[in-house]
Amino acid sequence: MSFLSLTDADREAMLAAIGVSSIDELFRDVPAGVRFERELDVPPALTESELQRHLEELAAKNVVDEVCFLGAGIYDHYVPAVVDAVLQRGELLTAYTPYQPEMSQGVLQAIFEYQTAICELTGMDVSNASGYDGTTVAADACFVAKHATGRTRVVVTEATNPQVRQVVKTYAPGFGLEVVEVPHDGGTTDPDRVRAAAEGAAAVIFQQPNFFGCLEPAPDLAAAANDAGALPIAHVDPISLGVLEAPGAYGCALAIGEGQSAGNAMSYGGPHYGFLAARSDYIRRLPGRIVGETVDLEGKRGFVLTLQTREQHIRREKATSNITTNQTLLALAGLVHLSLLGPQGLAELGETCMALAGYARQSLADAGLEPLFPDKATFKEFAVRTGRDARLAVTAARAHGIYPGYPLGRDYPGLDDALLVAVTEKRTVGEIDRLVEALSR
Amino acid sequence: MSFLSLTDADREAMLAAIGVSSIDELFRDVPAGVRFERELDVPPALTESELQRHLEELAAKNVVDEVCFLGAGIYDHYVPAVVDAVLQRGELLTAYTPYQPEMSQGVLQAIFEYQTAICELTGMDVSNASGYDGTTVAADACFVAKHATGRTRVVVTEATNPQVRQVVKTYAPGFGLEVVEVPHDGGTTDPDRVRAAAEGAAAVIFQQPNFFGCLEPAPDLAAAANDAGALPIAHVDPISLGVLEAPGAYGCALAIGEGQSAGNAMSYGGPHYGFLAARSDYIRRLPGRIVGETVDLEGKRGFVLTLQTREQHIRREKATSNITTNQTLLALAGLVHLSLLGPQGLAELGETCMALAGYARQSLADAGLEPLFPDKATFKEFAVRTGRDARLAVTAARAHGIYPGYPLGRDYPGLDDALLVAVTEKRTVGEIDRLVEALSR
Amino acid sequence: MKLIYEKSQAGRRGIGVPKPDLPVPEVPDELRRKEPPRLPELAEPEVLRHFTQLSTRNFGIDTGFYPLGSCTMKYNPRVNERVVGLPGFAALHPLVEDDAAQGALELEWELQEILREVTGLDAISLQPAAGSQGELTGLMLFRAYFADRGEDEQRRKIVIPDTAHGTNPASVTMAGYELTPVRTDARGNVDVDDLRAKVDEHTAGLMLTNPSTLGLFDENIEQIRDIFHGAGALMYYDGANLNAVCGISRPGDMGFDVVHINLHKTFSQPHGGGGPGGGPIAVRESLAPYLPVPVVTRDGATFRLDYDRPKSIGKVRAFSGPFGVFVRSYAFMRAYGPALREMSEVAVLNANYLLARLKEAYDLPYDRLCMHEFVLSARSLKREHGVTATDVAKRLMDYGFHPPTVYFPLVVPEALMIEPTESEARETLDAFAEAMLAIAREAAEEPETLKEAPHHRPVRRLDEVRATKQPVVRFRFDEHERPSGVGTHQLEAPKGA
Amino acid sequence: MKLIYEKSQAGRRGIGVPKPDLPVPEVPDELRRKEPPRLPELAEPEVLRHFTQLSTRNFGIDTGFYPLGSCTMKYNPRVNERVVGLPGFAALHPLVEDDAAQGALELEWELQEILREVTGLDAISLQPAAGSQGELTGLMLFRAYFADRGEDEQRRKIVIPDTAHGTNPASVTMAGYELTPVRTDARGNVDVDDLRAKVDEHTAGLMLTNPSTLGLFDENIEQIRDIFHGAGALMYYDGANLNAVCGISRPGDMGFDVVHINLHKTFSQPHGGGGPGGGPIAVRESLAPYLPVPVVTRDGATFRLDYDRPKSIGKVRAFSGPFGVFVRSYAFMRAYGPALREMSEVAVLNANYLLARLKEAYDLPYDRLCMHEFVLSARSLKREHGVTATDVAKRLMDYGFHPPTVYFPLVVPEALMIEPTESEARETLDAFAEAMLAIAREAAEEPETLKEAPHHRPVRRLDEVRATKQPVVRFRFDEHERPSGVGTHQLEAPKGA
Ligand SMILES: Cc1ncc(COP(=O)(O)O)c(C=O)c1O
Ligand SMILES: Cc1ncc(COP(=O)(O)O)c(C=O)c1O
Repeated sequence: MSFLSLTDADREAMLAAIGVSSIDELFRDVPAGVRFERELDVPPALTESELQRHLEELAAKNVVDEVCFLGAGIYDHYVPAVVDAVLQRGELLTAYTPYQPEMSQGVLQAIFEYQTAICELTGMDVSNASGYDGTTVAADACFVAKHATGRTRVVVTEATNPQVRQVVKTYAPGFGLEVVEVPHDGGTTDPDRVRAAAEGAAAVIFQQPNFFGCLEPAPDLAAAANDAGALPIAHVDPISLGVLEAPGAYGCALAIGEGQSAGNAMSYGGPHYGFLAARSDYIRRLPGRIVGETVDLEGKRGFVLTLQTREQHIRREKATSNITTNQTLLALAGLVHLSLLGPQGLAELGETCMALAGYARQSLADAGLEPLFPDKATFKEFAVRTGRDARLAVTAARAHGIYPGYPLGRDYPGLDDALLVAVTEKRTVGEIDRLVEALSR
Repeated sequence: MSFLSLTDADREAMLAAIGVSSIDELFRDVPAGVRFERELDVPPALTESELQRHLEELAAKNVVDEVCFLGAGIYDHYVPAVVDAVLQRGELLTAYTPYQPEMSQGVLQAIFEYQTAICELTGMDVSNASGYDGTTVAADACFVAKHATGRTRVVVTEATNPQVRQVVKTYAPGFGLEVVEVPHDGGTTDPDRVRAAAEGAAAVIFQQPNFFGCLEPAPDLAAAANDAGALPIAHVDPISLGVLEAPGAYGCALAIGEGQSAGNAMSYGGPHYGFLAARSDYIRRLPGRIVGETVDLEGKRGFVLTLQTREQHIRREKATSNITTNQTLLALAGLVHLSLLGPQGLAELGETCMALAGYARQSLADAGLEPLFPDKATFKEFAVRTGRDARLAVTAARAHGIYPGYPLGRDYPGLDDALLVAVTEKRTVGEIDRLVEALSR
Repeated sequence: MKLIYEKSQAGRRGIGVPKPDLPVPEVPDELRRKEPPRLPELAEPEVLRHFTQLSTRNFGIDTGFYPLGSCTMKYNPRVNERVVGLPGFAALHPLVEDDAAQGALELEWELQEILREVTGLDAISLQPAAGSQGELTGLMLFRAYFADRGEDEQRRKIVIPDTAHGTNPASVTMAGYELTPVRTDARGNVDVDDLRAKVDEHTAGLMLTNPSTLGLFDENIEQIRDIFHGAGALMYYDGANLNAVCGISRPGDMGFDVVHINLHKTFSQPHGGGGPGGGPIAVRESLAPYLPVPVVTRDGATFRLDYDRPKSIGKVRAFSGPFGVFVRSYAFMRAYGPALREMSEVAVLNANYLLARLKEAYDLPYDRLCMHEFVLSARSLKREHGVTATDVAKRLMDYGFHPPTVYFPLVVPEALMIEPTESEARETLDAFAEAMLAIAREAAEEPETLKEAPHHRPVRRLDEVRATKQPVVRFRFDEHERPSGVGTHQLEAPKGA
Repeated sequence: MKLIYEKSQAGRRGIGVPKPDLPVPEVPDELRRKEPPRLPELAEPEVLRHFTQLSTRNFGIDTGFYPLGSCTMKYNPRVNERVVGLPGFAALHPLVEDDAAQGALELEWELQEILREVTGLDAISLQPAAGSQGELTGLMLFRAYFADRGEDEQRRKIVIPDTAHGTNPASVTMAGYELTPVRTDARGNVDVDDLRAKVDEHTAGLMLTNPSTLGLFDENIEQIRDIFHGAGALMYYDGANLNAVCGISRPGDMGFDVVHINLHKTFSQPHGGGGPGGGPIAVRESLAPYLPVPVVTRDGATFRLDYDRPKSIGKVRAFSGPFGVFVRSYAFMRAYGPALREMSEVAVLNANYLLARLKEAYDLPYDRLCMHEFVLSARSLKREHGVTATDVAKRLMDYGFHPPTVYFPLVVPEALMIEPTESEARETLDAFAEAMLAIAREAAEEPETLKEAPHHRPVRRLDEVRATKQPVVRFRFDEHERPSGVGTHQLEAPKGA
């Protein structure tokens, strides 16, 4: 086994040093009744070339050559080559949580830089080092809000990503929280409905742009929550934040989101990273790792994990969360991508997506596929009516090499004919024209 | 342009520091008559995502999904993932020739280790740091032999790779050398013919296994050359040297070869590396970089480029070669691959190739495709008679997703029906069965 | 070194963006960004250099020995990085119809099959993103199971030994349960008498790590099983230490009903400075109906995601789980095949060898053979020379090793928790042992050298107290002060695990 | 650190090999290997660690500033590494029929088109593996051209200025020509009078680098052209310095008949510790018939390799050339597009800026604006303080910079040849300038610090003389002596270029 260094001679010498005569003897504390006595019934070992081939064969059974207009939370953005190059640096790739800061200044500084980038994007004061994904950070945010407000209800808009809502609902009973959903009105959420629901609630979660791709009246939603003493929590797409206002600028208490679109491959859903940022009021309630600046013995700047008394390894059952392993590598990818883009690049990326999506929306409308929510402004994603069960539209388009989008009927009964179409900077006018043709056939 | 750091402000400040008012002024020494006054007529700039897509489209126009039985000098061996990981380390990847040893101990030690591996493989005393490929090292070896012997003729067996022979012939006039070829007899070379041709010659170059895949009576060929006072030069496949005898063990003066099969992708023919090793007698005549061990100010071991008085930057027109940029990165890949394999792995790799090739040879014979040289032992490659123009056999097999080999008629008039079939460890019994079926249809 | 923000210069760009010749739709004014985010502005070469330089200030498995106890810092095969990047995996959108993801689903299915065999349990959810989330999910299953039986109100307590990892009690709270702590006995096993006294009809279940965080296999595991199953309670296996027992003893056979597997520990995953991980859970048939959706199922030769599970607890994460993690761990398992047992054997051999070499120089709280890791104590060094586990850890850095986990488990004072994994060569273990022995000598002869360690890292010992007292958790641009002043003394929080 | 052979242990393996269930044919006994090669025996993790550790003892562009004159150490875009690894390129066998390589051939064709435009010449051979081989190939074309005209016996001389790179005279010898050296005048141009005296009907041609290795554009290039073309001789352009003039001045327009392009310099290629490179040549129509085979040609929308070229000199390398190098350079060119001119402009701007900052502190042999590089001299430092160019170079290492090329070109004593390239930021140039100025001060104030430099590298100054006197060029296993003893004094060979 080429991952193992011990030769037969090594093994013998080591057993002798231990003072046992066989490897089996090392397991003498394992009671006979719970010993596993046969060989593991798992597929046979493969050498590296066989393994690669086997995985290539599996990969080839997936269909990735259809032009991708699927979004619904995960987007086909370009991942720059520098991102991969950085992530493949063994010193970063194969390190773990930087418990020992003097061994880990690289990772620690990178997280500090990541936290800064997330704060800048969202207009917040503090960010953690990452959560699992864009759904779990929503549950985390609820936990923060519950303890910050002492209230036991959270409000989520129906136009928020259904998976985010599902995860919040799965976590809520354990937290002692009740979840209330506010329906949308024609694709966006009515601030008055939010204001009513937020009364006595710990938090209001909404998404901007929302799951339909529409731009919510986010400042009004945040104000409605604030009016009711509930914490406004915006779920945002990092790629939109060169163009769209930062949640911190319109009064949100927390900002969360799925980081995949900045720096990560789609990878059938993971691993990605969730980000979570907050106003400084909540710093001691945040879940997960936070890196802080300090100095060494000689006064030189350095970075450490900080405010650890929030965390499970110190506070145990009183911790702000049970998280330990997080998504640092993927968050690092986000940092590298954002560093390459800079403010100007991020704004241009948003504009390019908007321009292409606008063209797609208009071209589809021209071809008779009406927008589902015609008066709403959208960012890189929008819903159209396909005039039939949208799943059939998907099948039809796929026959032409186009994966046209996500059938909203999967989550929104009554919207069975609606298809959610995402357009990233990787799409071309030619591909959009093919989409239009495929859907209007 | 994202590769450039200078902002407009930078440019202005720098021009001011230089004392000129425009970038154009920097070019004032370029006579007007030779200035290029229009914009370069080259394709427009692409952003990174566009560029990647463009190259993916080009790559997709190549056919790489046919099962590869093509060899003839370049082989479809597996390249371990660790090789790529090492080669992508920026400190090694983006460094140049280690002129400044204190900045370059990594590369220098790696080359020293590579030289050692090549010496071990070939049974020689000294190796250079690499030549361009398996053809140019043959020309280099001729240059060494000419100066070592003072003779002006070199002998090359006809069963040596045709491209090697062509390159030797292209270089020979400049070296003042005449090239004589010794024909093969039924797939291998007759030592007596070599003995006769070698009389008065500087060197005899032969290949083991030879271009037809057959095992030459290499010790006898070397003896024949030595008898005539000509330097025996063996052109060998590194992958064979766990199984086949080292040239140093049967009296060769130099050993050369194409390194691709150890550690490099086929990559449409390059970049790869040529290796060149010699008995210590020839150390001061070798072309190219050589790394040697030394000590630093404090007596600590270190490595430097050595014996540089052989080289162009010191000896200029009297140098042993004009080479400067070489193929270190690819040679490093070879070192990493050989280090992973170790002696045992290399022997097993050779045996696996032999076993599969033997199976293919037998199965083809059973299906009526006779070996071209039925009594000759072969290693991983062998020639069969296809019963028609071998190019037609290629076309026919390709229709079944098999690239069955190399038509020998391309280089050997009279062997138009012969196909050279290579079988590496990546091939499976199932694929060989498909080959047999495709060729016997 | 400088922060990337300190290298930024207005007007630089690290990557271009395609600009189609199309109008950009208007963003309503109140929704448009006013102040651009102050992201770094650097050209591409400088971005790459920055992160390359950062990497040189970090230590990973690829750099050297990393015996961080409970974290199973094993070798990350590079072929795994290659295959996870195959476009057929990396470019696959998670919401494609199942027919477009047959390869991914087959891989997930096969991974599940291997996990079932290794754990000895019946059904799998791949969804949890890490061990901690696996724990929480497992406890949610407990609740769903008891709710289905009308016992949810009654069974509110989860028993956890004092050696447990912090995530266990934290998960208990997040799941809305109450914690019942149980003691460790003199041999390092769960104190069965204490246990018996605490388990009753209010007990929902147990959470146990076996081998425990002391690196010891609980010799009374069968008794423990009988106590819980006798009380109608369930048993949760914290799989963080599965690397000790693959093919040797299976949690299902020990009586556990739910197990999480830290794929990133036992089945190799680049830890990436903190993550990603994967925390699939394996459960007994009786708990299968409650698993999160979707569940990967097989119909003959086709695979599909099943969302139609009426008793499911819901979702704990998006999609079917962190797929890239599955690719790597599956590849790792296929590289071993049935020799996964040998992997565990060598992990245990390596640990016992190191233990044998070190137990004279450091205190060994429980003098038994260990499993894949062991816990020493620097108690005597502290008493005799004032040298703490932290000092030993910091000094190890100067010898070129990553320190072990320290101050965990909490039951051992001045704990040094050492897990070499199977990946290490005997020479490495010997070199580490020599360093540990040298440090024990230094503690007596030159304790100051240890207290001021490390001496040869990019920074000297860092002041963690200051970081907590005056938190600076983001760069503040113009207002950012260059720090000055010197640290005082060190916090003794667990480091590792 | 240890050699990989010193870490080897019999019985270890770093990779497995598939073992089909088939008999292994016999190897005749006299051909079978007797003594196995003593290759390293290590498990995979240790192999990766070894080379990772080696890498940390090396300095590349990714590490920092690398102003190695004449080598054009510019940024290597990472996307190039990604695309060169696409299976459609990496897994393509060079002997497939042309229909299976249309993408590769199209890329080669497009690359040729760009090279034609940038050089202003008519036909391309991509075959040469590096600049040096391009030179030799070019001289072979000269011979073929004159042979065709019956002038080969008559024209035996190649004129080369004294500033030329060592490869030029070496190529002359290898091509079977004789060398005619020509002097440099007081402004750093070729001495036209000397030239005129030396060019006659025996002259086959000129080899010239323009800008020269002094970083100066030859102001008399039109006169030089007239001299050679007037004599019926040919002109070879050493393209090593093409980075100065892309889109600004073209060799073809200057009158050159053959040009090599060091793809790895001007068009970015990871230099890999010495190579690979690419040295395509561009030639005037009159020389096209003699180009090596195969030549890439286009028939409408299909591309093909043309072997049927009766006047071809033959082959100088296998196949059509180092294809992976073409992929990277083509990608680089496409990233710039027509802004390749801007690339050269910035390279020249950066060089002149550095020159302006340094020329007070070091001797400047030719006081002109430079092109993409410039040559200073440490002559005064040597005379006044005994500090040599080597000392300056070694001391720069302590400041974190790769030294410039030293002792080249030979016409400048104590030469320091500095080429910043376009890739560098102004801050980097400033930091380097500060270091150079500090070193000039140190030379006066504490010359010993310089003479003993470097102080902060993994090794101190190495004894190159010893390496030459007692060559140890391979590990000798059991017989290998650990070196001891201290070095004496330094060789002053050119370093760089
Ligand atoms: C014993 C133990 N249990 C649980 C966990 C939590 O696992 P994870 O980090 O995957 O969330 C860890 C490790 O962190 C552990 O060591
Ligand atoms: C001026 C000059 N000419 C020729 C060469 C030779 O080019 P190559 O290294 O590509 O063979 C070089 C560089 O090494 C050079 O600097």
